[in-house]
Amino acid sequence: MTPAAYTATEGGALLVVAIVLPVIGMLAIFALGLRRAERIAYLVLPGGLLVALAIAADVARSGAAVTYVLGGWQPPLGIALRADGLSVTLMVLTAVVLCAVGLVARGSFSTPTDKAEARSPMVFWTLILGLWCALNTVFLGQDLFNLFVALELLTFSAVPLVCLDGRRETLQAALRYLLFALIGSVLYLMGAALLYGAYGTLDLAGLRLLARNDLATSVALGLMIAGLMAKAALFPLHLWLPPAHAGAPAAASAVLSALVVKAPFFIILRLWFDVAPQPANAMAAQMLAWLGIASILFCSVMALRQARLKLMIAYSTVAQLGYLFLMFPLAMASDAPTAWESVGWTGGVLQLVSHALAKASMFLAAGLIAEALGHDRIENLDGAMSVVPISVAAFGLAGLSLMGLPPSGGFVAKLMLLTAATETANWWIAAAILMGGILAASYVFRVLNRAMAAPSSNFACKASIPLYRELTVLGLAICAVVLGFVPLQPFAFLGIGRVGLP
Amino acid sequence: MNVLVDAFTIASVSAGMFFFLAGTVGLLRFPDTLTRLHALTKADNLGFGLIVLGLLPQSPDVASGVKLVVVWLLVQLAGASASQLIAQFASKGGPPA
Amino acid sequence: MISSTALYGLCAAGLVAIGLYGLVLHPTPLRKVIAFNLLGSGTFIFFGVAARRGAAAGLLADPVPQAMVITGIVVAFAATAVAVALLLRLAESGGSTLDPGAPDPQDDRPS
Amino acid sequence: MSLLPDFALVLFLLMAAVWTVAARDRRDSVIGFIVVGLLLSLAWIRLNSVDVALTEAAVGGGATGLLLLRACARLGPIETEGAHPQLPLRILTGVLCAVVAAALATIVLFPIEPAPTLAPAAAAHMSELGLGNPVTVVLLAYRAIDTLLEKVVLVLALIGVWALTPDLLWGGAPGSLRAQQSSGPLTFLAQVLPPVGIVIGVYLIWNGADRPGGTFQGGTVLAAMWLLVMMADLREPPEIRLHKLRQLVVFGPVVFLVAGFAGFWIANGFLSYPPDFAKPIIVLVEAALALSIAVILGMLVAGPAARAPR
Repeated sequence: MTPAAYTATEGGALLVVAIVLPVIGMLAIFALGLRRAERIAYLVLPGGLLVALAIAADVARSGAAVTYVLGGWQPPLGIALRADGLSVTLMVLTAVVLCAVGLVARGSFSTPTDKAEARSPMVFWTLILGLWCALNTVFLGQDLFNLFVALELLTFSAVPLVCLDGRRETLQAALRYLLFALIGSVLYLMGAALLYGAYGTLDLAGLRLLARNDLATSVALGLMIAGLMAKAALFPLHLWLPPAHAGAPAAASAVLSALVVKAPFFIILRLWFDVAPQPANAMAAQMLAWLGIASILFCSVMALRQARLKLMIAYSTVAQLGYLFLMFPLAMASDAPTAWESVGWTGGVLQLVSHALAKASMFLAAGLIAEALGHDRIENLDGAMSVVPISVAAFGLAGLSLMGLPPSGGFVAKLMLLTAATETANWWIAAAILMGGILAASYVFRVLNRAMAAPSSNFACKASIPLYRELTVLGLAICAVVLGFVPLQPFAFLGIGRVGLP
Repeated sequence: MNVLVDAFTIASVSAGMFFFLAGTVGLLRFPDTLTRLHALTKADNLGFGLIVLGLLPQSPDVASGVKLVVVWLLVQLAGASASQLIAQFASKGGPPA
Repeated sequence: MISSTALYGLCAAGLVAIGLYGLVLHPTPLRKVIAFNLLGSGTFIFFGVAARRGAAAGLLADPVPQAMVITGIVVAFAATAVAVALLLRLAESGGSTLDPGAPDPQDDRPS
Repeated sequence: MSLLPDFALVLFLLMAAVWTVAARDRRDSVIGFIVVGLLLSLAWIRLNSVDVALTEAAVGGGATGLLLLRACARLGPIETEGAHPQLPLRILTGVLCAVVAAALATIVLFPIEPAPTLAPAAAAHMSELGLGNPVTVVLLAYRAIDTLLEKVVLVLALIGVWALTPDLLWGGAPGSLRAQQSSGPLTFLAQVLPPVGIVIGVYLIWNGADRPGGTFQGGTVLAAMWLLVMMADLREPPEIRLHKLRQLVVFGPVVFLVAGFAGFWIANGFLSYPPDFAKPIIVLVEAALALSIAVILGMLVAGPAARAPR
């Protein structure tokens, strides 16, 4: 009945810092009302990055998960935090993306010098920090109710970012996003209630030992995964995403598309590989993959048909999220002894990371292009190359990752998924991956074609963009490309903390 | 002694229940807002008062008895204010649309 | 004979069905928010059922799910507050349903 | 026989819920929801969860009901009913909901025997901390991180509501909560009730360490008193730029964080309490949290700023 106790490891207190540091920053901005909200954020952002890197170094050095037991109360009564290879990968990713977004957002969300406090900077910086706390809690939490609270933190930080400019369409998008997110949360919570009723614990390690293959467990996991699918915008529950991600200011869109939708997917991974009794239902895995395929094909076509750059990128997000759901049947059907030693698993995680970097870069580039041109209609992008050449280049490099062309992280990720699909004879999945690549190429090149065209006679530049902002965006895109030089095999790092689990 | 106390409680609470019943019938049957309100508040005040009165001898210590009385007072205050407010709206031509 | 705890479990199932129906089908956001609260209440009662079934060690009900419900109720209130503020602001700006209005093709601002 | 009250309660609850969803008028629907809230708190008492019953009555029915009623009044006639969904969609949704309910009902009717529980584990360590209310112990000791993060959720919700302020009005005060016409009885109530209400709120917070009650319940009562005073127009809602207001909002979370970090030095780590001082620390944290909750709840109901700062 009692699962193996968690033993707190040496650097465990850092996990607490990773969660609490953004909270302290957020409360400080809110309460102190200093002349400039962003100054506190610029203290917290690099600090958080250092903490994430320190935890990653710790995990890499010891080759084992870092654990902390809060208040010394052992689960299932208390709550434990645990950073395994996958968690720290995502924590470092989050910190890198947020720091880059913070740099680029300086242009749009600085407090005016004549005011003590302005609405949008104060709201933007507090919510970004709230979001960071939520994401770190999602990655570290080992208790399903703790993860529920983290999901709610995520919702409450993400929704107001969508309607930061207060226009009617964005208010609508935010309300719709909120309702979808709430349905998702309540379904998740219902599943948690059923699991508690069946096992008397919500601790992941405990559930892994206890899980039976019965009605209550299946219904609970079904409800939870359905709720998380709504939050992760899997087809056909994706309707809220494009208007919300397109309506938010570019800096916020970058965070929403790159990171926020990944958190519910991460919890699905936890539920699927940690809680679901093995062998997990093969039919459910196939169904998730089919929905993923539908996402890829349908939303890529939708992206191709958009007139606005940001809406196009938002539809592309739904399509790229579809690839993540392909990994369930691939990881299960592989010959590898455990799921996380399979090519499909590594390909899926790599897709998650490279998409986050590429999409953040793409949204930020789109924001800079729109700032410089004063609009973001794809038809009238001509001249962008002459005004913001670095941003257009970043857009193109990030596009490589979405298309799955070398050299890019997306190329390796999609190749690994493709390899896994052919090895396990999932021909439909292989076909969808190839088709998705072609569609992505069409929508990316459509934009690049217009942007590289010579400017028309009445072309006017609306604003000049400081070089550091453009270089930051390019940096993110280069990160996505560099991922393309990793070897084509499962990474042991992603399996740290999983090998040896019962 | 105990029997007497219990009998008092039963009688008092039953009487209170009767007033509640009468008040509810009035609420459902009377024609307009003011008369309905009249039926409701009169019956509730008395009915609730009787129930608290009946429960007083059953309370284990003085503190819980005091709590019962405080509950009764608060309900009186809230009920009286609420019915005044409703009556005000009603006399000014029905609830705001 | 059915136990009273199971009876409340059935009640929770009923509340979930009613709330879910209203949440999916009501066209106006305020009614959706109300239905969400019903759905949430039903969910909380499942925790309550688990709590009462888990009565042990001199406690009338397992305190852990009770604490979770208290947290859940407060979070649901916060969600309602944000949703209400959003829909009031939306109503002030002239729209009230969730159907996105036809985007204005002349709108030059980046969306 | 003994099941009769439960049957009646469940029946009324479901009827009120159906009414809430089916009512044509949105005001009827809100009133139905408040009735559901009241019945739910009775149901929680029948489930032996008095702490939850108090929270449900205060937050679930009370504060949420007030919020929704105000929304009804503010929406006025602007909100037009959208197109009603087609019959096939209604049938499909109905079937889906029925399937979910049937699955849930089946699970509830065939529970695991003996029921798994953490009650013995929770009870085992209560004497170490010197507290008598197990729910408070779970909220502030065993699972304190959830409670801490949930306070952050409340602060974020407040920021989210304030974010809807038009730029020109940023820093100003929310609109007046006054009803259409000022009225004698409301003013009277707002003068008489708050002293009593504050005593009850403090009592609930203090009591929460050992008996049912606690931060949320007490904090909500305090918030209700403040809202009553604002609704009777005896006090205006404060401007959202005020430092004092902001500091009150973060006071509870900050005290909680400080207590949490103090655990590194005086006990076994974050959010752990030394056995001898556990109770005073927890009561202190609860009091600070209740104050912040009262302010946050009041400001959440008041809504975004509607007047320019003076």
